[in-house]
Amino acid sequence: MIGQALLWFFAAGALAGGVAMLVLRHPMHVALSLIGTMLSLAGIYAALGVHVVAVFQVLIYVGAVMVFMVYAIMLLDVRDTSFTSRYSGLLIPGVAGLALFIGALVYVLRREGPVGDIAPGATAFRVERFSVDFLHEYWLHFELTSVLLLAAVVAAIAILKAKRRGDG
Amino acid sequence: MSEPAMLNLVLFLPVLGMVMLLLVPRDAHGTVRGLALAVMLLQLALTVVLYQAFDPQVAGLQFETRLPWIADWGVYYHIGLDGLNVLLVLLTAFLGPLVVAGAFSAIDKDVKLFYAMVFLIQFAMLGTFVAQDLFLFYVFWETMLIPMFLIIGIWGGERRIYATLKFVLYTAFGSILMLAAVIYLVLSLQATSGITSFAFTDLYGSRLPLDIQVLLLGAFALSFAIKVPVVPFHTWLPDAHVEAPTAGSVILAGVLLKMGTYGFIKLGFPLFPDAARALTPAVMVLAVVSIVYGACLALVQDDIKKIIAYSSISHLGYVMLGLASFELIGIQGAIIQMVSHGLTAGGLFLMVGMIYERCHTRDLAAYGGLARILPVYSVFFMILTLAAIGLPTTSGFTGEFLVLLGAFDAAWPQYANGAATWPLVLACTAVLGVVLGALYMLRLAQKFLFGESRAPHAPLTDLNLREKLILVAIVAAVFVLGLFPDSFMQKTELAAREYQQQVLVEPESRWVRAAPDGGSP
Amino acid sequence: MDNGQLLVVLGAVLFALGFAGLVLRRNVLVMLMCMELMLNGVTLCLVVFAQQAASTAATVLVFLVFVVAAAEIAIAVPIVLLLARHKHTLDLGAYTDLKG
Amino acid sequence: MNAQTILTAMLPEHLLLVGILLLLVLEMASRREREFLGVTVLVLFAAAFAAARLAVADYAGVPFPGQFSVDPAAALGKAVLLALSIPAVLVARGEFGGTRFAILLLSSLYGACLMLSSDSFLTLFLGIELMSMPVYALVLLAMARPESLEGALKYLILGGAGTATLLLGISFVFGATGSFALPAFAEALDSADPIAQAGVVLITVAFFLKAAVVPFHAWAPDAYEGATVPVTAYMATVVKSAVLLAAVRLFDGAELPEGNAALLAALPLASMVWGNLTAMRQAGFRRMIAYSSIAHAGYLFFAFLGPAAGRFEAVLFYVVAYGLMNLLAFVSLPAAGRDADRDRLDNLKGLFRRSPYAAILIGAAMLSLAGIPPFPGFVAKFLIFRNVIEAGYTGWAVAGLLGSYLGIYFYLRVIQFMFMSPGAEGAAEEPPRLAAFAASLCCLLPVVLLTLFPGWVIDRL
Amino acid sequence: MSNLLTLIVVLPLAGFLLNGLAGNRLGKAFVSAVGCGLPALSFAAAVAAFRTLEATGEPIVDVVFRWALIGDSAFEVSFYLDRLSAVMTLIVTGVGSLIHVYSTGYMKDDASYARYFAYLNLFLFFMLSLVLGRSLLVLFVGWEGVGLASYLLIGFWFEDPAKAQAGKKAFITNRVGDAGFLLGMFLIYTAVGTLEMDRVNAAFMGPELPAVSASLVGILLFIGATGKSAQIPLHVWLPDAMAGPTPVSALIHAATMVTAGIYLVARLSGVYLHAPEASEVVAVIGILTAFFAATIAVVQTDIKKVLAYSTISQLGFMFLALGVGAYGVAVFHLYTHAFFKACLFLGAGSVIHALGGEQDIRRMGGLAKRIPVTFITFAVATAAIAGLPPLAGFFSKDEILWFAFASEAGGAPWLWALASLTALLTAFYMFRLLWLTFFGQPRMDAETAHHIHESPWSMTGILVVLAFLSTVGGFVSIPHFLEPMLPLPATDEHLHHFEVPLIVVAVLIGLAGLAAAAWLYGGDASRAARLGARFTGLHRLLSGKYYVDELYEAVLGRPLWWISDRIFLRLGDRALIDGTLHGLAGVARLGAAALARIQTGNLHLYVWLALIGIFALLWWSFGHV
Repeated sequence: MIGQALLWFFAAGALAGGVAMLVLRHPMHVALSLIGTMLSLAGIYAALGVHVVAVFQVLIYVGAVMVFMVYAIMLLDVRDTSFTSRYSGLLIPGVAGLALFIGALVYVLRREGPVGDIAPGATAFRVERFSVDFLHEYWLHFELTSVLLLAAVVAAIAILKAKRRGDG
Repeated sequence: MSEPAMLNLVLFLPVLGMVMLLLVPRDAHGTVRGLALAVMLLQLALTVVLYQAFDPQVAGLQFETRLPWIADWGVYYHIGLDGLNVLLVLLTAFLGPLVVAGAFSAIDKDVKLFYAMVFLIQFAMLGTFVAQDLFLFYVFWETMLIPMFLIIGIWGGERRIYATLKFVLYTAFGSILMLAAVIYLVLSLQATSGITSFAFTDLYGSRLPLDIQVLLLGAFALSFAIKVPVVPFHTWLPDAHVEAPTAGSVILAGVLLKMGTYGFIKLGFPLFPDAARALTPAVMVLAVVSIVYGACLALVQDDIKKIIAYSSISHLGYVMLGLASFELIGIQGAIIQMVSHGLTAGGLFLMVGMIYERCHTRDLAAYGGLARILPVYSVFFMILTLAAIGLPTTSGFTGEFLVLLGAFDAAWPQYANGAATWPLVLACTAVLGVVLGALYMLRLAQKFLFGESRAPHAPLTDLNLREKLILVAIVAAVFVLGLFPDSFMQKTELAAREYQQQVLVEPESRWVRAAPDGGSP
Repeated sequence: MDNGQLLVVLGAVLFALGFAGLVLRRNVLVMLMCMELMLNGVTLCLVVFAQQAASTAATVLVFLVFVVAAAEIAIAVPIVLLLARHKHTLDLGAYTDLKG
Repeated sequence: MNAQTILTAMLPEHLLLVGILLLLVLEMASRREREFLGVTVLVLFAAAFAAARLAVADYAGVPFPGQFSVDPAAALGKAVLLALSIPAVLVARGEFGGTRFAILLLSSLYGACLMLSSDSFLTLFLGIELMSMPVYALVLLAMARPESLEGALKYLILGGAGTATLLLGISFVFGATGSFALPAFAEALDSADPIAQAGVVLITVAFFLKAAVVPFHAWAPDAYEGATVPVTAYMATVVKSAVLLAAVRLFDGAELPEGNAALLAALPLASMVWGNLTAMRQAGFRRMIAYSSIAHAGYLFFAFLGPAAGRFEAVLFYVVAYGLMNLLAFVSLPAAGRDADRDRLDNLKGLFRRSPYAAILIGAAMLSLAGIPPFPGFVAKFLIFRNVIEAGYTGWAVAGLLGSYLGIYFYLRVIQFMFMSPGAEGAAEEPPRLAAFAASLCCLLPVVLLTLFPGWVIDRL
Repeated sequence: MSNLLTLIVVLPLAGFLLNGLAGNRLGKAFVSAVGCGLPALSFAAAVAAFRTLEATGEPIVDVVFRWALIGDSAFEVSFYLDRLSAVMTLIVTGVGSLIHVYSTGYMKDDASYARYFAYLNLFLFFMLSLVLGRSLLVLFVGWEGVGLASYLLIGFWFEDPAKAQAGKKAFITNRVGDAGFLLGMFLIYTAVGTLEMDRVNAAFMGPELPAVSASLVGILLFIGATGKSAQIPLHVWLPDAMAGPTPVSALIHAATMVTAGIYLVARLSGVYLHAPEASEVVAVIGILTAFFAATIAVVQTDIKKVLAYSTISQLGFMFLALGVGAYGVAVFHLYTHAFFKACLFLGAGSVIHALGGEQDIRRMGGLAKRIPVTFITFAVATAAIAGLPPLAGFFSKDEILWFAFASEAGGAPWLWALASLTALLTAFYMFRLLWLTFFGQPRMDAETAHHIHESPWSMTGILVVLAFLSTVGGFVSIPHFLEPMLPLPATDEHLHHFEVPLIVVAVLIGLAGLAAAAWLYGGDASRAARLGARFTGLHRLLSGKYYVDELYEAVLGRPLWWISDRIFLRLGDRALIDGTLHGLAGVARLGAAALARIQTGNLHLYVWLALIGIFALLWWSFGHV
């Protein structure tokens, strides 16, 4: 029961955060609400018993990505048109599109899908198993992620160097 | 040299010419021209030899070459001469040197590219005629667009861009639909009889249900009709002719337009006999409409080139009429008429080009009484005019007479036994077209050669030796074809009869009678 | 509607919200965060399905998604920085030099 | 999964990796930015050769069961992609970070290769990401123009959205079938389960987006214009080809159910029309090519209407013809002071007078892209539409052909500029650079081959 | 020698080629030698051929070459000489040669001397192949060929647009007839399977008729004949054709070419014998043409125009004869007419020559003493055409009248009556011409009057010869000579007692015409003027030639032009076809603009498009699950 309640709570939180992101003006607030969403998602994962993911969620997202974002926001917190008027010219069409899209997705998912019930706290698997599998079956992807990150790093460097040339 | 090899040589000689042109420096115009002329003459010589070697007694292909090209799809490099294309090949080779020589003085910009393009189009045209494989045919057919596009677009008149784009887009539209039809046809052969082949002989005599046949023939016919051109698909022709340089007009009128009629006789009708029989009325009507319509329009033009352009529409209407009569005489007449029109229209365009080089205008109103100023020129012009009118002893007469006789011969019995009256009406209308022909051509000669003498650029020099030689060649051909057509028609006789059989008689083909619900693959 | 479906729907909705955010919000940084939101929605779905199928693969994919997200941000933010320096604004509406 | 298999099967990828590392070292070691060219080309040649070798040897190996496998088709695809990227590299100038450019290019290619032999969505996903992420950076490497930034950003955001969509689709398919193996897609394609269907749709959309199919195409023109010539060439040819080939692998063996046919016909048809029409009024070469590439994406996806057996052949041949011709055009573009000027179509006016051979090559490329015989573009188009009709979708085929007809005009327009317009004043007559010449050569030879002996090539697909 | 006929035909052709290609370089002497020599030679050859024909009695056939063999139908170029074609050949070559000689004098000072003779020889060549051709095809070749020659010769002085225009008019009008001719030819071919005229006749004479209405064939061919022989409704070109040099008018537009129609009908008598309706049409058209042409001739003031209309009228007589089945008689009149009409034209030419180009008879008069030879010959010929015995015209015209009256193949009193009336008119306007030209006060200005001189012997000599022929020609009974192949129609027994009275009437008619002309135009011709004043309306109508030209222009010419220009060119080509195309192009351009406008560069919009796209696809796929 507790778990169920938590699940509901976190779900509500995530949704609230998501909605807040679209309505809040200041990027910083948006960032905070995103962080809120992420944390509540992490909560959901934990409640579902997928602690690995929950941990990653907190570490990578909140710990790395969002911090980076917040830095960026603080770095160039220019109060410009995007601040005074937060919405693009496509407010109505956008909202309409959103509604339709959500409608479609819900329409898909409300059907009796393969998705069975899952009890909160159900223990799918633990960290050990994950790590074992990861390093046995999926070490290819492990390698690949390294290539990916390498490429990303080079890309970042390239961009910054390009900037220098662009200025000069 | 074995004869198939020789046909290949004739076909690829222009390509050789292009390669040789690559080696010539860009501004050595003299060398370029000489080289071009030499190659063309050589080609003509070889073609004449081939023509002599062509045996009229043998039905089917001669000098055949068949090599796998895209084996997976049953596409072959398959060429050969038969009665239908032999005369046209000869015509093409005959006009080649004249075009080249005719452009000596007219083209002084990008000479090298020009002759390269002339070679290219020569290659494409010959290829279209000798191809015996639908895919190959299509490739050559489309390849013709490129050089013509450039020839009109680079060396043409003021509105050349408009004209050339119009030409290409018009023709390309037809070809696109034809492509779909080609694919569909081949696949349905595959489906009904399990053979994957693009060979004409395999595809002939399709036995698809009538409605599908009509659609397919429609697609083919549209593409051909645009090339011919049959009214109402003709409006590209006047613009193209007027804007094109002389050489372009000559190639266009001399050979390119024949592609359409050749397509009908070689592909359109034999491929879909049932549809052909079903659509004959429409074709004949369009043919006669073209005859009259073209003539009427030629009557009210003031641009010399336009007059000749519209007259082409009218003359090719006769060809269509002959082809659709499915009478041996009419078919033979149509073939002769194709060649004849190639000669007369080509010659007239050359002559217009010659006067244009001297006076830089094609406006009929600017001229008069040239018979006094340029007697020699006028004589040639008069002869070609009369040939275009179809005066006896000229090639024009041979063609028109046989076509009309054939059409009438086909029409009368139907009328006599009360089957149908319209063919007779059409035939008679076509005969009246003869009057219109005289009307507009004589109007041209009238304003152009007679009346008090005036010309934009006096004094004018009469024809020089080069021009005389060109015209003598054409005029000689015109009379030979008018007086002694027999030997030529002997060469085509068998093929013409075969064509007639293919359409009228239930064909012997590889096709299994397709299911009535449609031979859709 | 049981938990599984609820959560999947939630994930889908988050995805949709993120997507819509790309349309609605002017601020480029906000748009980047909306992309993150989309990815989060996806991971939620993945996790739920993984739970239900009890497979590691999904979790691995989730892990990969995290990495990719991080990488994308790592590239995106510098670009935004440069743009901001050139245009002196974060308003996407200003970035319309390329058009037609 | 013994090391032997891993080494041989992944030889091309490994070579690319080696190249990347070498270049990293170079990057650290030297300041001058020119040596990268040799190394890169060498690596690419090696990798391409290795892939081709595998293909010829009919090698099939499964280093990572269920994740990564190599079959001759995949190897051939890789060989084509790697080979196609060589000219693009050759025309790359040192003016923007040479080494970094090379590294990014190689890693992107690495991703492309990964896609072609992926067996599971995980690998596929990583491949796509690895392929596109470096390109985001490549687009803005020409920081001489701020537009590059804009293009990169647009590409990045839409690409990111695409990735997310792909993932959602994957997760739906996974939810429906409980598996990440590629065949799950085919399974979902047939299943009536709405979630599976939604998954299929979303994955397809992701591919459409990466291949720039209407209405997911909007990033392409801006990104193409923002990028420099070599990068545009790379995007227009290699990236698109990789996506399409991956799509073939994704749909592998799955005949389209009647219902789903329109899914792959309607939008491609739309993008043919859209791309061809919009290309008519472009003033920039790259932008025009972008729209034309949108249209070509349409033709390519038509291939999926055809019988499953013929898809790979059709797509691969088309990709080869199309890629070669695009590259030929790009590498023959006349050089100009600023990269932006080089792009203007006006810059092509009277090109024939200035450098005839460049003009002729570009002209040939345009005609081939327009699908006019005897150029390979025609055979490719023929092959695709033949398959479509063979599958019975005659109506769609006719519509597609008509759509392709719309395209003829703007290709001819380019030729018109080059041959029929008076030269642009002050257009500098400059000697062709060696690299560019080499590049055009290694496009030209295959083109000639394709033109004269398409049959020979098709036999070997 | 076997191919004598070919020789007859080819000799003039050689003359044409020589004169045409080399004439200008080789000088007038050479030109005249060739130009007159070769026709003379071919006349000789004709005589020789005639002799052999008479000797053997068998038609001579001379196959030259095969023009075409298609399937089993062969078209041969071959010549055929029987009595009919023999007569024609002799006339053509004989009169032709004479006129050539005359021309040497008449055209002496013309710049394009060589061109003139080249054309003239060309004409002979075609005319002979027309006459000698065995198959309709060859005949048609000649038929169109003489049309060409006449076109070239009418427009000989082409700097004058009017003259060139006249040539064009002649050609076009003939073309109209030729269309009918072609159709008739095709019909014969489909019915009989051959175009060789002796076979065609045989087929129609044969036991079972071909499965085609002979009348239809007849009428179609007759349409061709009306064109060539200037009968209603295609008669309009002949008067204008007088624009050509006078000898040409004599040769082509009086003696030979225009009679081709008569020859055609006579040649295919086999068909017409079985075509009563066609024959009736021929007769009626003939007599009407004869009458109306005569009425017009009465008021003409141009000496050549008068002769032209009289030619039309005389041709009408011949067709009348053909129509009532008296083919031989028609040929007889053709033959006599060739002499006296040639003589008249050449005489007129001599007059014009004397007056330095003046053609208007109102500015002539009193020439009798100044140019006696011309006068006498002219007078003789006039008497001949007026049908005064014992001149040639008397015999032929009398026979025509008789058969028009009594022939059982369509003869009728009203035909006779109208014909006689026409004869009266003929006599009248001819003598009017004679009077106005040669008698009364000289009306030309002094300058011209001073220069009047008799023509050189080369011209007068010819006049004398022709005058002589038109005097004695009548005594050669052509009908009797042709009887074996062109039998005369049976005549009604009960009418035989009318024969003698009719002859008397005919003579009286001739004299009446003479008297009337003398009375009206004698003295100062004031009576004529008063008469004209009395019937102004009629006078205007006649001198307006019944306004046929204007009618045609209004009914055919202008509408054709209007339709071509407005309907076909402006509406059809420009508005409809090109309009549609440009419209489509415009649509494409607009579409392109619209689509490009969507590419605003605003990323929000792009993403929104993608969003909608996804939604649409999802929604669509639900529909198809």
